[in-house]
Amino acid sequence: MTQTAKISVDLKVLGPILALVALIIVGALLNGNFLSAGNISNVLSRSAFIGIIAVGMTFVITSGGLDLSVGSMAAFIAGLMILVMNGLLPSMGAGWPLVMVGMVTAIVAGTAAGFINGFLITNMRIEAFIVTLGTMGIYRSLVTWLADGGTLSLDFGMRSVIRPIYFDGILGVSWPILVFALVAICGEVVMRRAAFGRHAAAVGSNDQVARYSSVNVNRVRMMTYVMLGVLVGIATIMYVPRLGSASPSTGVLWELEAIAAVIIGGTMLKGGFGRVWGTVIGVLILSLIDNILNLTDGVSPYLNGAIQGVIIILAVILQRDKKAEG
Amino acid sequence: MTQTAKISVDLKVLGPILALVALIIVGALLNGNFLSAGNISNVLSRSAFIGIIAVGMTFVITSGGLDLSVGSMAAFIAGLMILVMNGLLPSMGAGWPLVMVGMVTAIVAGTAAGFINGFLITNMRIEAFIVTLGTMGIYRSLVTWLADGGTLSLDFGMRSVIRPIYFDGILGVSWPILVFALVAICGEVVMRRAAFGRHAAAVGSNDQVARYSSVNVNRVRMMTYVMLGVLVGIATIMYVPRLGSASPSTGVLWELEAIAAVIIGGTMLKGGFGRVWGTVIGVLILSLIDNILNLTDGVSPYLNGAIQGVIIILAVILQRDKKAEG
Amino acid sequence: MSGTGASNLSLSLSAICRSFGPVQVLHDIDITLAPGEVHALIGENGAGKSTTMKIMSGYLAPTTGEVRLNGTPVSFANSQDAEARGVVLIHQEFNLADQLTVEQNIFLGHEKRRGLFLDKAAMRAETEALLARLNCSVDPLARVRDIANADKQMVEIAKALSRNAQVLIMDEPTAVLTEREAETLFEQVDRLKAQGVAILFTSHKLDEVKRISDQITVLRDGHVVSQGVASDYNEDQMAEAMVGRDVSSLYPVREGEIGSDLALEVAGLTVPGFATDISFTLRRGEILGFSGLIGSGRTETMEGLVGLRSASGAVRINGKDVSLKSPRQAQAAGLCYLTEDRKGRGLLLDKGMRENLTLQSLPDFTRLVIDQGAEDAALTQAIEDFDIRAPTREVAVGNLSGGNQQKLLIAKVMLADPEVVIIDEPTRGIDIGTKQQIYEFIHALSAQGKSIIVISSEMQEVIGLADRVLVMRSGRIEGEVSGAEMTEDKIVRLAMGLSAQKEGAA
Amino acid sequence: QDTKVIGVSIPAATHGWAGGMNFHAQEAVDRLEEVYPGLDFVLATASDAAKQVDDIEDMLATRNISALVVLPFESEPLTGPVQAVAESGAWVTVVDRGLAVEGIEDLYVAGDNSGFGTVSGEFMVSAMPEGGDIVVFRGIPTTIDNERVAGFEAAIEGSGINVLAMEHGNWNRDDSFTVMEDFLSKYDKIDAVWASDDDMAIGVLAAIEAAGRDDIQFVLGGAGMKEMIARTRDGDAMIPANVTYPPAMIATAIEMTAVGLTSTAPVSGTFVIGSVLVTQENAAEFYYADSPF
Ligand SMILES: Nc1ncnc2c1ncn2[C@@H]1O[C@H](COP(=O)(O)OP(=O)(O)OP(=O)(O)O)[C@@H](O)[C@H]1O
Ligand SMILES: Nc1ncnc2c1ncn2[C@@H]1O[C@H](COP(=O)(O)OP(=O)(O)OP(=O)(O)O)[C@@H](O)[C@H]1O
Ligand SMILES: [Mg+2]
Ligand SMILES: [Mg+2]
Repeated sequence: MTQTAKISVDLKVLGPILALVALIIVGALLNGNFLSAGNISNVLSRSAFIGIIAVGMTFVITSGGLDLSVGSMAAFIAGLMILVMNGLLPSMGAGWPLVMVGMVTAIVAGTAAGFINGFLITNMRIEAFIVTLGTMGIYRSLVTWLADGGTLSLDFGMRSVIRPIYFDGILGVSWPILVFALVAICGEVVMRRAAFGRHAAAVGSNDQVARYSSVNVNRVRMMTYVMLGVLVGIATIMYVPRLGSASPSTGVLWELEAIAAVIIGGTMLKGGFGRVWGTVIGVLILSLIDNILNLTDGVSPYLNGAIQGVIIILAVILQRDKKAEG
Repeated sequence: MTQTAKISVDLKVLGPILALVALIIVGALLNGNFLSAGNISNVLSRSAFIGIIAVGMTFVITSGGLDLSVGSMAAFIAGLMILVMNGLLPSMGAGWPLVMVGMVTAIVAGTAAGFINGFLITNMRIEAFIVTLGTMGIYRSLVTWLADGGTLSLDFGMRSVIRPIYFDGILGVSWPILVFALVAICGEVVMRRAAFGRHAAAVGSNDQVARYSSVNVNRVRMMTYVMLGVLVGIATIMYVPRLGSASPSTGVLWELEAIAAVIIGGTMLKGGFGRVWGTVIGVLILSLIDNILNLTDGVSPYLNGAIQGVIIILAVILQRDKKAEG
Repeated sequence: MSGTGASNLSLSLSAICRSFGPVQVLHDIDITLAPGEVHALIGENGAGKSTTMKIMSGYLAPTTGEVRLNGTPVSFANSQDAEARGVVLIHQEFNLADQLTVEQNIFLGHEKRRGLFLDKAAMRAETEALLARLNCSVDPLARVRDIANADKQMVEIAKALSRNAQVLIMDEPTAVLTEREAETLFEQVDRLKAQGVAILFTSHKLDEVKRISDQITVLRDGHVVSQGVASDYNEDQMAEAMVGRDVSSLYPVREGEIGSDLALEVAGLTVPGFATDISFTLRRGEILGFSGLIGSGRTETMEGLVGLRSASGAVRINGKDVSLKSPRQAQAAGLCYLTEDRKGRGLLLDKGMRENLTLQSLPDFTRLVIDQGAEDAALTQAIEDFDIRAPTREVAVGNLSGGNQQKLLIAKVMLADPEVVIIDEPTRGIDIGTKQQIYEFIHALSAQGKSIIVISSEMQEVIGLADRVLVMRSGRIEGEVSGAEMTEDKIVRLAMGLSAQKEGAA
Repeated sequence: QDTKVIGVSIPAATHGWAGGMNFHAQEAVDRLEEVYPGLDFVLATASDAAKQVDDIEDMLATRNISALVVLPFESEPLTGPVQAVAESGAWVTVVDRGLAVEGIEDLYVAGDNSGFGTVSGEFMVSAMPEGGDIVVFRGIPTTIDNERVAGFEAAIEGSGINVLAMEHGNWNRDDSFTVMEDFLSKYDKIDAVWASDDDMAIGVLAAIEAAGRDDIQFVLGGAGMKEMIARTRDGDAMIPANVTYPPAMIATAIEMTAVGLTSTAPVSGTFVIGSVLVTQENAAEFYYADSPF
C-alpha cells in the first residue's frame, strides 16, 4: 500500500493511545496523588463495570448490532441478585454458598436477557435499536417495580461476606481489575485469534457475504448478544458488592458510556471492524476524565459534562480517517 | 414484483398505521374521554415538540446520520431564548417585538448548533454518534451552567404575552398542532418530491454512488443537520411559551424518543430510506402510549416504562421485513 | 468435502423453470456438466445465465425441475449445503466482505484452526500459495476495500480454489480482468479440468469461450436455443444463436467528422500516488482510447480529472480554463465520468430504475418539486434507447441482470448530456448484441459533436472504437498510437514498457 | 501546607430542588473559601450513586480531605464508602438522607421526608374537612419519594380524602404538565392536587389554567420555591400553602463543617431541619429574594 495509507493506519492505532497518554500527563501535572497506587487502583476498579460490558459491546457493534439496554439490564440483574440472596439468606445463611448462588443468578439472568435481545433481533428481525430501546425501558421499569420505587438493599450481614469481591484481590490488585483484565484479554484473543471474532467482523461488514460463506449469521449475531448479556452479569457481580444495593438509578447511561468507549477505541459503529484493546483504552479515557475533573477545582461542576464532551470529540479527532476519497 | 413482495410492502406501509389504530381503539375502550376534543388536542399539542424534531431526524437518519444532541440542544436553546428575552425586556418592553427577537434567537441558535454538528461530522469526518454524544453533554452542561443548576424562568409579564403561542390557535386548533402539521407536510413533500430528499436517501444508501453522481455529499449531510437544528429551534419556540422555563431536565431523552419515532415510522436506521409520514405516526404512537397509561388505572406506574417498551417492540414487529432470503 | 480429484462429480439440470413472481425467467433448462469438461453458458444480458448458475449452486431454488448430482436428484438447502457437496459458485458481482483482509475473506467460514485458535500462519501460507498460483501479487493482509477490482476477482477465485470445488461455476469471471490476467485464470481452469473438476462459466467475450470451452449452451430469453460441442461453433455462430441476428460486424464504420477545435486539454495532471504528469488533448467529436494494464492508473487519472480525487494540473474545456474540484463542477463544465464499478459507485442497488436514472441530473427534472412524469418519460426513453430489459419498471436495480445494470448506468450518465464523456470499461458484462448497440451509440454521440474518452481493458474494443489510443503504464502516458499503428501488438508493448527497446532496435 | 480540604459530594442538578441545592452548595463553597483562607473545597456532583462513590473515593485518594460533606444520592450504597472516609479519620457531615448505619457521621443535618409528607397531608385534611377527591404527583422513584408519600398517606388516613390516582411527575414541570392534562381528561371533578413539589405544581397549574377548569380548589406544592412562596404570600387562592424542604440545608451543613474544622466550637450532633407549613401569614419569612430556587 502507499505511504499515506500507512501513516493514517498508524494514527488510527496511535490515536486513542495518544489521547490516553495526554490525559495521564494532564492528571499528573494537576495533582501529585494522581499517579499514586491508591488512585490508580480506584480508577481501574471502577472502570471494570463499564469495561467488562464494553468488551461485550465491542463484539455486538463489530457484528453490526447495538445494545442500548445494558445499563438497565445491569440494574435489573443487580436487583434480582439481591432479592435472591436476601430471600435465601434465612435458609442458607450468610456465606460463600449464598454468594455463589447470587453469582449464578446474575450469570443466568444475563444470559437470558442477552438471549431475549438476540432472539428479537435475529429471529424476529427487528432493528436492534428498537429492540434494545424497548428492553431498556422494560428492565428499568422492572427494577423500579421490584424495588417499589426505592432501593433494594442486600442484607447487612451478607454485605460483609460479599464485600471482598470488590475490595480484595491478589497481590494488591483488586478483583474487579483482575476480572476486567481477564475479560479484556480473552476478548482480544477471541476477536483476533478465534473464528468467532472473524465471523463477527464478517457479519458486520456484509452479512450476505458471510451467509454465502457458510457463516451462520444468525448464530453469530445471537452469540454476540448472549455474550454481552453474560458480561453484564459478570459486571453486576462486581457491582453489587461495591454498593450492596440496586435502585432505579443504577446503571443509568452506562449504555452510552460503553458505546462511546467502544467507538473511541476505534471500532466502527456501522460494524465490520472492532478492536478490544481499543475499547479498553476508551474505557480508561472516560474514567480518567471523571477522575481528573475531581482532582481539580476551579471548574464549575456544571461544566463537567461539557469538558467530557469536548474530550470525547477530541479523542476521536485524533484517530479519524485521513482520506475521504477513493 | 412478486405476490409475496407486494404483501410485505403493504404490511410495511400498513404496519405503523395498524399499530396506531389499535392504540386508538384500546384508548377509546379504556376511557370515554379518550376521544374527546380536549384530549386529542392535548395529545397532539404535546406531540409537537418531539414531532417537529423527529421530522428533521428523519432526514438525518435517511442520509445515514444520527443526532443524539437534540434534547440538550432544545434545553440550551430554550435557556438562551429566555435569557435573551429577559435581558432585553427592560429596553424593549413585553410585547410581540420581543417575542420575535426570542424566536429569531431560537432559530439562529438552532442553525448554529446544527451547523456545528454538521461541520464536525462532515468536514472533520468524526462518527456522528460521537460528535452528537459530545455536543449532547456540552449543551446539557451549558444550560445547567446558565441556569446555575436551577431553572431559567421567563419574566412573568413576558409569559402572558408569549403563552398564546402554545395555547391559542386558529379555529380551535392550537399553534403547535398547526406548526407540526405544516412541518410534517413540508417534510413529506421535500422527502418525496424534492431533489434534496432524493439526495439524502442516495447519500444514505451509498455515499460513493451519490458522489460519483455529482451529488455534493457533504453539503447534503450538512444540510440535514442544519435543518434538524432549525427544527429544534422551532420546537423550542413552541416549548418555551408552555411553561415559560428551561432547566437541566428540559428535553432529557427527547433524542431517544425522536429516533424511536423515526424508526417506528419505517425509516431505516442505517439510512437510504425514510418516510416523514411514518415518523408522524411514530410520534403519535409514542404520545398515545403515555396518554393511555395516564388515563387508565390498575397498572402500577412503575411499570409504565415496561409497557411502553413492549408496545414499541410490537409496533415494529408489525412492519418487519418478511423476507430474509435473496 | 472430498479430497482433490477423489470423487469427481457431474451436475445436471433437468427441466428447470424459475419465476420471480409472475415473470418466468427460465423455461425447461437442461444442462449437464461432466467431470473434466469446461461448459460455457452464453446468452444476452438477462437471458438467465446468472439465475441458472444460482440454481445449480443452491442460492436459488428452482420453481420446478430437478438438480441432479451424479444422476441422483438433490435439493440444496442453501449455498453452504451445495458447497459442502463440492459445488461452488463465483458470483458475477463481488461477494467479499470489504472490511476484512484478503486472507480473512478467502478462509471466511472455513477457517483453519489449531485447537481453539485460528492457525493464522497456515492460512497466510495457503493464501500466499493460492495467490501465487494466480500470479496475483496482492498482500494477504490488505483489506479488500483497498484493493483493485481485478485483484478482488482473483481473491474470489482463490477463495473458490481453496474450497476444493468439484463443480466450479464462474459467473463472468473475466469481466474485470485483462486478457493477460484472464490467461492466468484459464491456466488454472486447465489445471482443474485435468483434475476432473466440472466447470461451468459464462462470459460475453466469445473469443474466450472459444478458447477454453468443451461444451456450449446458448440461452435466449430463458430458453436453451442451442447446445453442443464447442468445436462445432465459431464466434459468429455463437453470437447469432444468442442474439438471433447477424452481429458479425461488431464495430460500426466511423461516420462523423472529427472537428478541429479542442474540447478538452489536460496538461500536467498529477494524481498523487496514482498518476504523474498526464497531458493530452481531445478534439470535438473525437473518440480517444485509453489502454494499459490493470493498475496502470487510468481510472485514478480520470477520477482526478473530474474532481473525485485530489489532483493538480491544468484543464481547459472548450478553450476555457476550468478548475474541477468536484464531479458537480465537472458536470457543469460539460464533463462526466462513468465509473467502472457499477455496483459500488454507479448505482443505488436498493432503489428503482427511475431514481437511479435521474440521480445525476435531478436538477433538470426539478422545478419546485421533482417532475415525476418527466422522469417516467426519461425512463421510457432510456429503456428504448439502451434496450434495458427489466422484469418490471419498479424492480430494484440490484435485481437487474448485470448487463442491464450497465446499460442503465450508461443511460444515467448520458442523461446529464455531457459535452465530453469519459467511459470507463463501457461494455463490461455486456452481451455482444448490446455491445454493438453501445458502439453505435458512442459513434452517434461523436457524430453529434460530443467528445469521448473510452477506457477499456479489451484491446479489441479500444482499437475498434477509438480514433487514437493513449497507453498508460505505472501512472504515466507511455505512448500514443493511431491509424494503422493501432494494433494489439503495439499497444501491448507500450503497456508493458517494451517499446523503447523495440524502437531502439528498429 | 496546612490548608485543609473539605470535600462536598452532592447529586447533580437534575430537577428543581436539586438545582437549588447545587446553587447553595456552590455559593457556600465560594463564600467560605473567601472567609477561611486555610480551607480548600472540592465540590463534586454525581448523576448516580456509583458516580458519587467514585467521587468520594477520589477525594480520599487524591485530595486528602479532612472533612466530607455528603448528601447521599441513596442511603444504602453510600453507607460503606462514607464509613471508609470516617475510618480514615476525616470529619463526616451527612445531609438530608441518613446513612443506613447509625453513628458514622460526626454531624447530621437532616431533612425530614416523612415529616414533609405528614405536614402536607395534615394541611390537606385541614383544608378539606369534608374530604374530597385529589390526585397525587410523585417524584422520581426513590426512597425519598416513598417516605414522603408514606407520610402523606398516613396523615390523610380516614379523613375522607380520596386519592383518585397517583402518577410520577418526576419532579419535572413538563412531565407534570402532561400528566395533569391527562388527569383532567380522565376525571370530571378533582377537588385538589398534592403536587408534592413546586416544580411539579407549576406544571399542574399550567395544565389547569389551560384547561380552564374551576373545580380544583387548590394545588399544594412543596420545597418552598421562591415564586410559589410569593404567590402564597400574595394570597393566591390556588396556592394557599407550601411545605418547606429547604435546599439551603446543604449550605448550613457546609458552613457548620467549616466552623467545626477551624474552631473548637461544638458542631457535632444532629440538626433536623423540619418541614414547616408556609401559609399566607408566615410566607414572607420564607421568601429569599436572591435564591435561584
Ligand atoms: N431477485 C430477482 N427478482 C426479480 N427478477 C430477477 C431477480 N433476479 C433476476 N431477475 C431477472 O431475471 C432475469 C434473468 O437475470 P440473470 O441475472 O439470470 O441474467 P444474466 O443472463 O445473468 O444476464 P447478464 O449477462 O446481464 O448478467 C432478468 O430479467 C432479471 O432482471
Ligand atoms: N482504494 C485504493 N487504495 C489503495 N490503492 C488502490 C486503491 N484503488 C486502486 N489502488 C491501486 O491503484 C493502482 C491503479 O488502480 P486501477 O486498477 O484502478 O487502475 P486502472 O488503470 O484504472 O485499471 P482498471 O481500470 O483496468 O482496473 C493499482 O496499483 C491499485 O492496486
Ligand atoms: Mg448475470
Ligand atoms: Mg480502472
